[in-house]
Amino acid sequence: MKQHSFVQQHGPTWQRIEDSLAKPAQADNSKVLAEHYLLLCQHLAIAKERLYDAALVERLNNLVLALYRELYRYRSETRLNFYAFFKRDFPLAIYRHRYYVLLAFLVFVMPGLIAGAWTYFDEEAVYSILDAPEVRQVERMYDPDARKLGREREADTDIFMFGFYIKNNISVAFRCFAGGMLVGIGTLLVLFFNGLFIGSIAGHLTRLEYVDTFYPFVVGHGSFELTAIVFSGAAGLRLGFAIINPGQFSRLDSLRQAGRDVVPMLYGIVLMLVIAAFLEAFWSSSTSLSIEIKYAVGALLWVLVLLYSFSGRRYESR
Amino acid sequence: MNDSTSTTPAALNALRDHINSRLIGQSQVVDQVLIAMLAGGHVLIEGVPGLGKTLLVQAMAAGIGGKFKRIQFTPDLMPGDVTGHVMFDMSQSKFVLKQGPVFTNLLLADEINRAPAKTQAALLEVMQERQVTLDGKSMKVGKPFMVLATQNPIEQEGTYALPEAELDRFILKINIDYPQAQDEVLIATRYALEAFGGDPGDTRQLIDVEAAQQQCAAIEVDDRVAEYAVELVRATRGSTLLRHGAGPRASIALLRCAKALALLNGVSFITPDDVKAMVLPVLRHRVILAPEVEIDGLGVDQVLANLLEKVDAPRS
Amino acid sequence: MNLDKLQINACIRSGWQSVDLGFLMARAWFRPLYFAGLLAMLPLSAVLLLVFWKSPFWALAIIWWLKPFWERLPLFIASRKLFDEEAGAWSSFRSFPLKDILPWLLWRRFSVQRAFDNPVTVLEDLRGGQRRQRLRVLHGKYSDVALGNQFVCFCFELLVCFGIALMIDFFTPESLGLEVYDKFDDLTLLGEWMFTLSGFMAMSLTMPFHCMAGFALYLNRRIELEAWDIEISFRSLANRKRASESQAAGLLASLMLAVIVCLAVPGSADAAIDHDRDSAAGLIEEVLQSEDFGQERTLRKWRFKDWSEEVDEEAFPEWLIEFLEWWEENVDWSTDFSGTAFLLKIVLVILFLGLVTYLLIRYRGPLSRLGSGRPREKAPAVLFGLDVTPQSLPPDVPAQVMRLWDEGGYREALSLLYRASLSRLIDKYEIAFRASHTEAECAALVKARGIESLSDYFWQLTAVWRQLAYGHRVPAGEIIQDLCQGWTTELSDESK
Amino acid sequence: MLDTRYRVEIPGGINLDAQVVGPIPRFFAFAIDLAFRGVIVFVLSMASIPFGAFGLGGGFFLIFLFAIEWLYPVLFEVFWRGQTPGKKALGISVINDDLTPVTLGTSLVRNLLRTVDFLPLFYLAGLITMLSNRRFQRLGDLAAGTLVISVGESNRPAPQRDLVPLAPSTPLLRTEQSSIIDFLQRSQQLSEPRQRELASILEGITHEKDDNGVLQLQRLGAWFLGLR
Repeated sequence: MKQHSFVQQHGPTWQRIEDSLAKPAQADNSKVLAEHYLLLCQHLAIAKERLYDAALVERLNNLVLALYRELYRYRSETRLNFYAFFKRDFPLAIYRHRYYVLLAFLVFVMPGLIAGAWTYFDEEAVYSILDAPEVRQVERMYDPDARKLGREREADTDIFMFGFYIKNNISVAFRCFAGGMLVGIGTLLVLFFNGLFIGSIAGHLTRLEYVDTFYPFVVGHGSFELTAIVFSGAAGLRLGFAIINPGQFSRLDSLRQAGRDVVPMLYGIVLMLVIAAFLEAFWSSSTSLSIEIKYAVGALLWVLVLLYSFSGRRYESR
Repeated sequence: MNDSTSTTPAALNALRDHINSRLIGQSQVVDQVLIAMLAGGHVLIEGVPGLGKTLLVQAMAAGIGGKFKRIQFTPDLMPGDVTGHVMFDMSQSKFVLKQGPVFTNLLLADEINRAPAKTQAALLEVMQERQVTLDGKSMKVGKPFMVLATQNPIEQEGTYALPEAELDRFILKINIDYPQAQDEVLIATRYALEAFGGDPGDTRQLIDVEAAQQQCAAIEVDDRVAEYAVELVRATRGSTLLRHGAGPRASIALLRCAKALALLNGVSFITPDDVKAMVLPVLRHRVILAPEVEIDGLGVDQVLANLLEKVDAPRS
Repeated sequence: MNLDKLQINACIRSGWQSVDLGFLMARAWFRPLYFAGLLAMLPLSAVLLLVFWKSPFWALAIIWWLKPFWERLPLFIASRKLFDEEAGAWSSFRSFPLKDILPWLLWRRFSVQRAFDNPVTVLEDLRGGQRRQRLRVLHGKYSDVALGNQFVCFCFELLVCFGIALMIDFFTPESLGLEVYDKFDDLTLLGEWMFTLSGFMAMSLTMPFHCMAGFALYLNRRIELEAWDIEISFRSLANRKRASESQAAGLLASLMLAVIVCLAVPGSADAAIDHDRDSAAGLIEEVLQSEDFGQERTLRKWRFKDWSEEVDEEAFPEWLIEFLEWWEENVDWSTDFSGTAFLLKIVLVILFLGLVTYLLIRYRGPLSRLGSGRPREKAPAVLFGLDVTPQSLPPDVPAQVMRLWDEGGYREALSLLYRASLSRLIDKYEIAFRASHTEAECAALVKARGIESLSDYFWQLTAVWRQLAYGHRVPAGEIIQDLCQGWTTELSDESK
Repeated sequence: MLDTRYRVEIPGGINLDAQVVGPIPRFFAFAIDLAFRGVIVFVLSMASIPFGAFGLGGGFFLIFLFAIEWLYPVLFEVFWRGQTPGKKALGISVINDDLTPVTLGTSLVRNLLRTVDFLPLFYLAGLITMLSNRRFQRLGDLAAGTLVISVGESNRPAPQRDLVPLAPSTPLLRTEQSSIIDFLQRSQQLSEPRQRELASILEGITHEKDDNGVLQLQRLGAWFLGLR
């Protein structure tokens, strides 16, 4: 068949398909799409084989490309199965990255413990880690005397703090993950310094005996937040390690594989951090609840989070 | 359970032990090869090179008191190199027959998928008919006759896939894998001690294969078990996971192998368990996965195991 | 010019795609282009830097101003590379084109499409009116892309410059005591030198990309206007024809072709693109006379919109306006938000709780099984075609079995015993048999429960059952009695 | 042969071509997005001030700021066929490197890793990585296995003029036929001297000179095209 009659015969069909693609996608026309796709693949193959005009081949090529993308939108994971994700995918991803989690945990916690102990025993130590204004601000925040004078925090302030925590804390976790691309060094630095700051603040406040204001505040949301930061560190380290030691893959393939592997962790981390921000703004800040209740709930949350996060092992063999 | 029918089970055990003492850490493979032998079929072995396939055939040939030959299949191997030629002898000035390597009892066809289709077909024809026609004369190959063909899963380039219809001629497909770590240590230390090439080992005949095959054929099959076997094979046909289910020949092969397994276990009848145990090796080369399943990375064994779950065990 | 050796895929592209192709060209030939640019820049720049050593920014400014001059060498080399010809940096440097440089350094320095226009001067060597006409044809399309290229490459240059400066600053050990800023936060001389050097490096690094993007755009326009791709295939077709007509004649022809090609590629720059420059002038003249070219122009202007008819009174629905009015009256905007905020806080908390409840309800089925580890399947009522529900069993199983046995219903008796055992195992030990399990698999499941006496017993029962059912061998009566005994101790209600 | 083409074999045994997109169009797309985001942020900040900068309004403003910072590209790419508004304006789109649409996962990885591409200042790392591979992938693209391709309008073949088709006197190869068709279809864009020049190359086939040669070639093209 010559090109002219080919175009004459199929041109209207192509036009129709092009028009239908321009419209927003209908609900479930995947069957029609598949038919169009197969038809157009055949036309493209014919056009290429018979060396038809470059413009015609390009048009068909673009049409097949558009159909192909449309066709595969249906398998897209935007239809996330929440149940399977929470039950299996997220804990399993954590289990598979357990060594990275362990490393991230150590890098995060060890400086924290050391800095905590140091600031606890040495009055001046905190100033070599944090600026004086920062220290003063933290002290003011958790000063029990100030607390007693103040009333319950206003609701609108709670919402402000919710936004504030979402913006800052989740961004820290994301940067911690992204730092993995710098062969993991960025991740290690973020983990190390965050551990250091948190540890030194805790140590310092404990030394000042602000125990009853500080710990009840952090214990609740800390379960989600600290764990999520460790997980995002693990995800970042996975990327970094994939670059350092690609094994039998090329560096690029290894990196890409790592990128795909950590995706479930990223979803989980985002959700954990949103929950943490919610708790931090609306629960942790509440002063009307007794300290005992806060400790109890905090402990419960910790147990639940840890049990859940490390429940991935049994899915491994499947 | 241990109602031995005759001395055959004992002899079989001796043969099995003999081979296992030569080929370490592959007792499952040995069992399956013996089953194929008892069922009078040929086997296709898939696995990376260097796992002692030659050793297996060598030891087995010794145990059954038969001859063995090995053909390395290459892209330039001609059909005549397998079956034999008719040549003109100048000194006697007449045609003489030169028999090919198929005239033996055990034939190891190494890397069968490297040869072109024509050569494969020649071998498969011999497997089916157990005779070779040379210069118009039919000649029987050895009796018993069994082919152990191997193919290499990793090197798929430069190979000719076996045609689907021909794959059916193999009663079993055995996947041979690396041995367990401790077995591997044992192998390494043993072969480090021995001289290169190893010692031929015991060459005493341990079993009369034909008698054993007859005994195998005489194993009792309850109707329900036969029905079960047929049901299993039929389950592969309707499945959307498979592009191509197993043919009727598969049911026969399944029952024959189950019988051989029963005989190997020293039992005079077969149970659904025997049938189920043989499903994977009997069926795995007779079905073809649907393309989308292949894309998903599922293996044949997984899909078959999945299908088995859907077939009810026999009713009493 | 030998189009057969063209190194790019000659097809028509959009403007942006040609710019991308230019970046690919710069990537592929980066080393020669970069060093060519550097070679051109270095001698004069060194002198300038020495002269202005106390205020290096002046030197940098002059070097920057001379960019059209530096760009010629990379462009020239690229035009050779394009046809897979080798052009050594040094030999090209010697034949370095100085033509028409003054306008480029004076008023044309302000051109915003320099990279696009450069090849006309450097490679085609057109000046004055010819050049203008040529440009008008070229600019018929893609002048926006050329402008974009200029702008973005300038941004990239700044970016690279500051990036390098930052890196230098970052990696200079503080112990050297080098101060980039003085106490008034102005740059010190050292700082000025740092920025000058990084600016110089940035310029030389981005130059190949900028030039090549413009060059590719120029090439694309020429492919469009002159159909190079068609010429390539026409030439090979003509060659084939000639070769097939006569071997000897073909040889001669190819020899001649070789001679022509050799002649067509003189060493001087101006012939790199246009082998027949003399005819080009006339050609362009003709081009411009033709109807399709040169004359057509589209002008666009901004003008004020006529507002009078456009105001749409119905833009806001009535209720929204009412609501906003109500809101304004009732809520004090300036001071008090705690009420609204409290309301919103409640809404947020309710939304959260609602989400949790929804998820709980949505997945209540799977969730209820969370505690028990693996999902428990409904106990099968029929296994191996045997009814295994507790209701189907007689009250006293052993007695019933013995009675059937004595009546000669061996099979029924043993079947009942096996069935009763399965039923009890399902019921009492919650073993999840499935219909596809064979006897040995059932026995293995029982064994997995870890109760040794039970699994021994069940294994024994299975063996006897299999012999009878499949092997058709009737066991001795004592065995059945033993089994019944065992059933009582292991599986009946009285057993532990 | 240098080309911006990226070729993937898709199910169906067909090679599909896409044109990869380099830094310059992506710069503009990003700039448009940046402006767009700037406007959103500005409007939001204005709208939130009456609700209290450190209270309700501020809180929601921060949440939106977060969403715009991190989720803006992700949401657009996943739900708008791989295009943010800026990419749409430039006719480019993000796609997985097997030419399937970006998923939530790949888009998330790609966009979270912007943080590293941004280093040390304003996407310098991203620019350098883009220029160091043939597909113009930045670090985030490399890790996520995505790339940016152009999805612009394709060229339509030009309408045909009335020509009397001419059967060739000698057999021609497929490639040669298609180049003659090309000549026919693009001759409107070519100057007449250039047409004559091109036609003169094939004098051996048309046996005609100058304008007649051009006409002859076009008639041949019409024949090959199948105009009857």
